[in-house]
Amino acid sequence: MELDAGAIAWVLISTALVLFMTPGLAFFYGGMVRAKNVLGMLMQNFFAMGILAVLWSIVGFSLAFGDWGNGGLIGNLDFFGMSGVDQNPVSLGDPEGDGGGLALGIPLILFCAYQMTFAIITPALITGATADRMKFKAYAIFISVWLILVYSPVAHWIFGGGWLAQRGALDFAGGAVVHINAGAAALALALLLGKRKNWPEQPMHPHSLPWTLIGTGILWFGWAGFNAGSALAADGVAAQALYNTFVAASAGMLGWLLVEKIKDGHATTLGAASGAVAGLVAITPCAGFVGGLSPMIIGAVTGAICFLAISLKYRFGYDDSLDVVGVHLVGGLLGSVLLGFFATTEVNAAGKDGLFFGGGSTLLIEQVIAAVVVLVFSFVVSIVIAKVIDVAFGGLRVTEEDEELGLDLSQHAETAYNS
Amino acid sequence: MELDAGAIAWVLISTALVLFMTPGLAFFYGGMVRAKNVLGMLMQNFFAMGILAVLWSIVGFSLAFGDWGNGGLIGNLDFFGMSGVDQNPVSLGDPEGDGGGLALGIPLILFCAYQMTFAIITPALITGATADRMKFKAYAIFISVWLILVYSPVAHWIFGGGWLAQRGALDFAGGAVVHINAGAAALALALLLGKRKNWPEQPMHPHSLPWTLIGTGILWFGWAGFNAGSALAADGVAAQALYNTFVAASAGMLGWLLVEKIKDGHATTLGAASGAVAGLVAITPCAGFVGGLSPMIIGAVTGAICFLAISLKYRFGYDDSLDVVGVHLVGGLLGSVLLGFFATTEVNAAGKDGLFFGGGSTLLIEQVIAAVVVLVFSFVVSIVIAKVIDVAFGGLRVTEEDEELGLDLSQHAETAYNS
Amino acid sequence: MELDAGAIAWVLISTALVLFMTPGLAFFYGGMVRAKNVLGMLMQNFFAMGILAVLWSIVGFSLAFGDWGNGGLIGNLDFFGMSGVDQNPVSLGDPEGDGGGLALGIPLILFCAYQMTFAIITPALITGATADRMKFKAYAIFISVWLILVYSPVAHWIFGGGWLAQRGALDFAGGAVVHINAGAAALALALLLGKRKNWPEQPMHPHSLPWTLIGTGILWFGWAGFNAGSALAADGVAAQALYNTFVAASAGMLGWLLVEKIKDGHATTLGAASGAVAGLVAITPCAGFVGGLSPMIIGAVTGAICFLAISLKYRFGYDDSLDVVGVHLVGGLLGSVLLGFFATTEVNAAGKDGLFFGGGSTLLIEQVIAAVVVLVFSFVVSIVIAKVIDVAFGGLRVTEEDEELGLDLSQHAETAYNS
Amino acid sequence: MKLITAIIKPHKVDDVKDALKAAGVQGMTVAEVKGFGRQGGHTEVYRGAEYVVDLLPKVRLEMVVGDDQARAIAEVIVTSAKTGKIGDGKVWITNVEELIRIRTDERDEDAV
Amino acid sequence: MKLITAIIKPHKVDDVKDALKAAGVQGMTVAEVKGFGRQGGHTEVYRGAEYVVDLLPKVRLEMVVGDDQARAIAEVIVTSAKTGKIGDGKVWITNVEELIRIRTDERDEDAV
Amino acid sequence: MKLITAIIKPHKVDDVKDALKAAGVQGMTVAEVKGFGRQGGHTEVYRGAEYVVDLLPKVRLEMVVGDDQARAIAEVIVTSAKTGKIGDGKVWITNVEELIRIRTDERDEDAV
Ligand SMILES: Nc1ncnc2c1ncn2[C@@H]1O[C@H](COP(=O)(O)OP(=O)(O)O)[C@@H](O)[C@H]1O
Ligand SMILES: Nc1ncnc2c1ncn2[C@@H]1O[C@H](COP(=O)(O)OP(=O)(O)O)[C@@H](O)[C@H]1O
Ligand SMILES: Nc1ncnc2c1ncn2[C@@H]1O[C@H](COP(=O)(O)OP(=O)(O)O)[C@@H](O)[C@H]1O
Repeated sequence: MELDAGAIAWVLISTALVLFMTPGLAFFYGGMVRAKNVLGMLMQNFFAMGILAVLWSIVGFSLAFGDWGNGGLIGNLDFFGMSGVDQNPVSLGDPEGDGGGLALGIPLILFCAYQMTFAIITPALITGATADRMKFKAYAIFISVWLILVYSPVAHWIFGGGWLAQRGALDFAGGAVVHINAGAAALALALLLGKRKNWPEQPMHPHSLPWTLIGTGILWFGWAGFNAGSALAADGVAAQALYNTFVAASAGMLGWLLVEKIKDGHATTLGAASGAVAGLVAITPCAGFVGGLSPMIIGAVTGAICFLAISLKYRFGYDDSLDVVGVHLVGGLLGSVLLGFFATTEVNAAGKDGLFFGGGSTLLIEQVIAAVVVLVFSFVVSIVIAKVIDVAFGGLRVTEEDEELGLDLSQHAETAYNS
Repeated sequence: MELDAGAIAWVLISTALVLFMTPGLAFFYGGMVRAKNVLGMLMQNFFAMGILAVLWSIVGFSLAFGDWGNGGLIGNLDFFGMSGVDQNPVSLGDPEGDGGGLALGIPLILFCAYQMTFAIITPALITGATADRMKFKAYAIFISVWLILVYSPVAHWIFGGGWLAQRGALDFAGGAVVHINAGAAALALALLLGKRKNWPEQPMHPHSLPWTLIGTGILWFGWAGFNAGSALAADGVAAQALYNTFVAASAGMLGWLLVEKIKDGHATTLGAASGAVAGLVAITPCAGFVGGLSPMIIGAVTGAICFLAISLKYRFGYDDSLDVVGVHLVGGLLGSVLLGFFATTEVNAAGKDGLFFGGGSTLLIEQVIAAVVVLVFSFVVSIVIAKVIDVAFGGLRVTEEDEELGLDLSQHAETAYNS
Repeated sequence: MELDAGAIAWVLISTALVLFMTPGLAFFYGGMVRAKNVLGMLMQNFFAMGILAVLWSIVGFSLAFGDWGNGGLIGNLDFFGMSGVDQNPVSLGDPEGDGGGLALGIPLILFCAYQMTFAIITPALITGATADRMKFKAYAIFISVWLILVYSPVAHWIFGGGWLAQRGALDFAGGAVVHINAGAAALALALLLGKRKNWPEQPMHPHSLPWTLIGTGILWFGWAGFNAGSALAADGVAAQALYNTFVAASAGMLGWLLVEKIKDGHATTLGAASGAVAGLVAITPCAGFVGGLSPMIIGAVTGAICFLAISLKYRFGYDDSLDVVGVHLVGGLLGSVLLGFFATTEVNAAGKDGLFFGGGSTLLIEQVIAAVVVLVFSFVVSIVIAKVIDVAFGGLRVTEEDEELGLDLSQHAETAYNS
Repeated sequence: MKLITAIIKPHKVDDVKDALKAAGVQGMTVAEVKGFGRQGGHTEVYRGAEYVVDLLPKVRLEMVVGDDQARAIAEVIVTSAKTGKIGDGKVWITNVEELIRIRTDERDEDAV
Repeated sequence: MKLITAIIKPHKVDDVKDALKAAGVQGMTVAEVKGFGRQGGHTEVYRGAEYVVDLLPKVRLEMVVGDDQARAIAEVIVTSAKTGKIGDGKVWITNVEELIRIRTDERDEDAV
Repeated sequence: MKLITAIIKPHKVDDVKDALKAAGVQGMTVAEVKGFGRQGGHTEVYRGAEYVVDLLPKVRLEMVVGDDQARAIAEVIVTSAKTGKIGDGKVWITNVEELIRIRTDERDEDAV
């Protein structure tokens, strides 16, 4: 394929949009923690933008997309240290031949940059579960190792034409690769770290919901690049994905608020933000594969169920502080599985038909398999990584005094607000 | 027309930009209210992103753009429930034939999504007039009904090739459809709701001008998509519209600050923000139809006049809390009418020539007619809708205790800031 | 060249992105000052968006780009008052002939708008050095005159095909034109204004690091438009520039944090933000001319050195309040000079080969010359302008009482935060 | 001299200040505080978790006044801060042994 | 009546409030303050400049109580606020001459 | 013991703190407050509406000290907080009946 200026323009800005989502996430989460921990949260997210871009460039991209379409655990080192990542159009695997492959109208370097922004935000999602108590050093090591041992392989299996993709699983923009993946790791860390001191007896109110809301706005905006950008072209599928993304967020908000209003008596601002994000999570795998009213249904159902899912942590007693499990893991699972029902080739010839659109249960089964595989793999490997860090690098969790003092002072020698 | 990747890329990002404006507006307004009402304000705006996207998809888009070019009150239900809103290039009305029509190089689903973002922000603009005292429930019902009964018809008359467009009125990106429309509804609600308690005797300082300023930044940025996106192509007109938009905002700021400095002795930060927004409002109808120094003049004049217009509320005693009338209604009127002077076909062959560019008063008269029609229609129907809600759904306004407590606690059971 | 919709789409959004950077800068700086001066800082930046867009349109653009490629001090007045700045493709100088010139697939009006956003942010960068003590009036005059007497000529010399470009200096997106230029002026003003009262004896903590962080996020995001937009096309070079920009920011953060951690014992949030910005500054001149791991090296080296450079102000005793010299001047110098080592025509045929890529020292020498010329010119002329304002317009600096009271109240009659 | 301390509702600050000015009070110090009392609190909900918040926003005024004015001024505060609804607050008087105006070194009644 | 003022660690507020409620205290006023004391401070670093911050977040409680309850309530605060680590804070008692409940004009012990 | 309360200008906090440290004061509590006084206020303008703001930022210090030190320490504050310009603030002294250090249960002069 030749370079296509329209496609390039769209993926350029999409890359910037997804990059911008990580600051958005930082504030979405940062508003929810207490004032003494806000810099800790912001720093974890911004630091992800630092270290992960570098690691992705050096090795992650190659592990995920080197040897495109191999059915094994991981790619290869062909692109190690950015070698061969040039301005020619993407042509991975064997696009012309029988083996399948990926040919795009955008330069390989742009594809690498675009995927880099996904590799940044996925580990960053985890920070919501470890809020207020994880050592910065342990965090830094964890996400670095996780990028290599968890993110890159999983990206290879699905985005890199690997075995899950070959079996027939669909994932337009990362329901499994991003959300289930990060959500499972978040659960693992929440369990290993244990609860925040005095949780849940003492209330830990969000210190600034306006931060959370501006983070939500940025995430919503950036998700246009995340989902519609995943079309990797400026075409009808990208347009469909954009519409689906926005309407699913809206419906997610309404689903969440409806159940919240019934159950708690109030429609809250935090609920509106959370529901929108839940809808965005669920539509992520589906964005370019569904049409009509399906995105609205997917969003609304997910918004409602995620609201119910966040109470699981009280039932089971793990401190998933900012509900990464309840929103990203559950939302990612719902989106991936619902795609098995709602996918239609009318919207995207490169997709499949789901159960409701005459495709039988084939796709649904593959969606469930992919979801479970990613969940289990990420959960198990995350536990192992964290345990090793715990033992070998002096612990995962800050001391009790440091937790009381707050991460801002204890980890970064700063305070967020002064006069 | 065939799909054009450059146009698609530009309208994709423009859609995202306009979507992002509503959070921007939320903070622009949210910073101006007192701390106990900030979540109420943010919630109203974010909720608009939820409910209106869904209603637009189901019925609003069809009412506005179904049966393109019919000269009646409203479109039809051809696109009800997203039916037929697909990835084919926009071809509405009879673009090839004599009847006129709209043919674009972008998919219909993208056009629907782009227009959806306008349908969200227009009702959201009203929140600035009802600040601090409107029940959330009444608000939610109001904007839902207003979308159907006011926004969709007006959009049909102008953007949908309806009777005002056929008469010859120009409105590039919504001077009448968006700003006069919302501004008139804002006036209606401000009158019906009555004044905030203790206004204007007690000062109600903005609780955080930095929020207002970041909102201004987001609005300014997003307005690129609003105005230049309205070219619906990546061409010279879009480029002209972008330049015009930015320079009008700048000139609007200078116009406002100059008069403010002379009258009050200070050039204020809030004045800079307000003047820029006034300039942006005024250039909205004109963006793709004027050139040279015209956008600068339009911006500067509007900035100066809007500064004077905000004092009307003290004279007439209505509590347009955050000056939606002074900025959006007055600014929208000015922009729409000034277009009758400054429009030139040198900039856009699809436009007209205004009074200063050899076109006589024809356009000017149509601009005035369109402005007045939209103003009156929106004002009257808004009054009716609000009155019905008042009687049938338990009132528009919160109780005195709830107003004192603040909307955040009374409507949403939340507080914005904690330690 | 004909208009190219893909290129137009990309430059349209790039223009909006760069415009958005100035609010980003406002908050990056605004978070670092004390609460009583935050509006002063925000206002200076927003006001730059007002006055400079107008002046650029009227005369600046013409001075910089009129008579493209003339080797003298400055352009001409061909484009005065936007005359001739139309929707035709950019064709400046003699693109077909021997004299060289600039032919682009975007309209001239878009090129003017894009360059306008650079003309806004460059003077705005200076505000970090003059924080908390410069009169608003003096500031307003200073940046207006500076735009004409410093920015426009320097832009002409390099971006306008002038003598420095003709000698062979490279500057992809403004290492010299923007960062060295603004940094030198910042140093001049910091020296002339003198220290803030009680600096450095009394600590002047950032009043809100979250503002600084959100500013950083916006700057990082917008820099995509700044650097990759400078390709002025949606092509491979733009893609390369985007990747380089993001990875240099990341590496800049790591470089800074590493040295900070070693020297001060902590990796701080402000350090992460500062390092990222340092990396972005350094990659600015290089973005479209380097490849492979070079952007990472350039970013990391600059991050580390800028951290060391910010302590210069304590050694020499000038109060460069928010480190414009340490970050923008030093970072701009490093980027410009390192380009002499790392440039390669493999990445951009229109570029040159640096010392490490077989090009010998020719480019390096030209880079040094351009850097020194811009530094000296800007420094000297800035001193002269400021001195004249000091004498003729009632002083540069606010009174001691006003400084104590804060700029918000004394200059703008506002307070940033209320309840 | 006496120190009068008053805890009042935030929206009454302007009324009280005006009344005090009218009564000749020339200086006071004001702080934003939270009050716990009979007024009870309200419920906040964050992602399904309900919290009873029993600390409500109040404003604390303190002013040193001459011995003979203390009672009268306390009455002024009581009158102007009263809404009659629960949570109106308290006023109390303590004894001050010495007062100094920093600027002038004036003492006691001269320093008020 | 007596005014009890207590400076305590922020994370002890809920414990102290609960203990006071249990001890029958019906009202108090709470403020966020900063404390300077033996506890020392911590170092903050901004772009390479180190600052010792010796003002730490504390919470200030004040409550007017009946003469006879004062000592007992002070003990309740001391017990419930204690962590045994430096920086726990202080409690002090001063005399109150008069107390008024704004809402009802009740005085002194009735107004507590 | 005595309780010294001082209202001072915000930018004088560091000077006063240093002077107090030098004078042997080992603890105090600091709050951000607003002051109303002779200093008057300033005008703020929001969208053409002018407001006179007569509450200015001040800092409130309080420290309990031994009976015999009280006057000397008050003088230290006065000296170090003085700028000679209007609005410098006040210092006042009240009597403290009992002081307890929470950490150790030490009382009175021992607890200072
Ligand atoms: N004993 C007390 N000591 C100090 N402050 C008190 C005391 N009792 C009440 N307050 C303050 O007065 C406020 C109002 O008291 P509350 O009991 O709610 O209502 P009311 O004053 O109408 O009886 C409280 O929020 C608290 O700030
Ligand atoms: N003399 C004092 N007067 C008023 N407040 C004091 C005094 N001494 C200490 N404090 C307050 O008590 C807090 C704790 O005191 P500190 O000396 O750090 O520890 P400890 O109370 O354990 O001796 C201080 O931060 C300050 O707020
Ligand atoms: N009678 C008072 N009681 C308590 N605080 C006072 C009193 N008078 C003044 N203050 C405080 O002292 C500050 C300075 O007082 P002001 O009258 O402005 O100047 P000066 O202290 O120079 O006479 C005020 O802002 C207020 O906080």
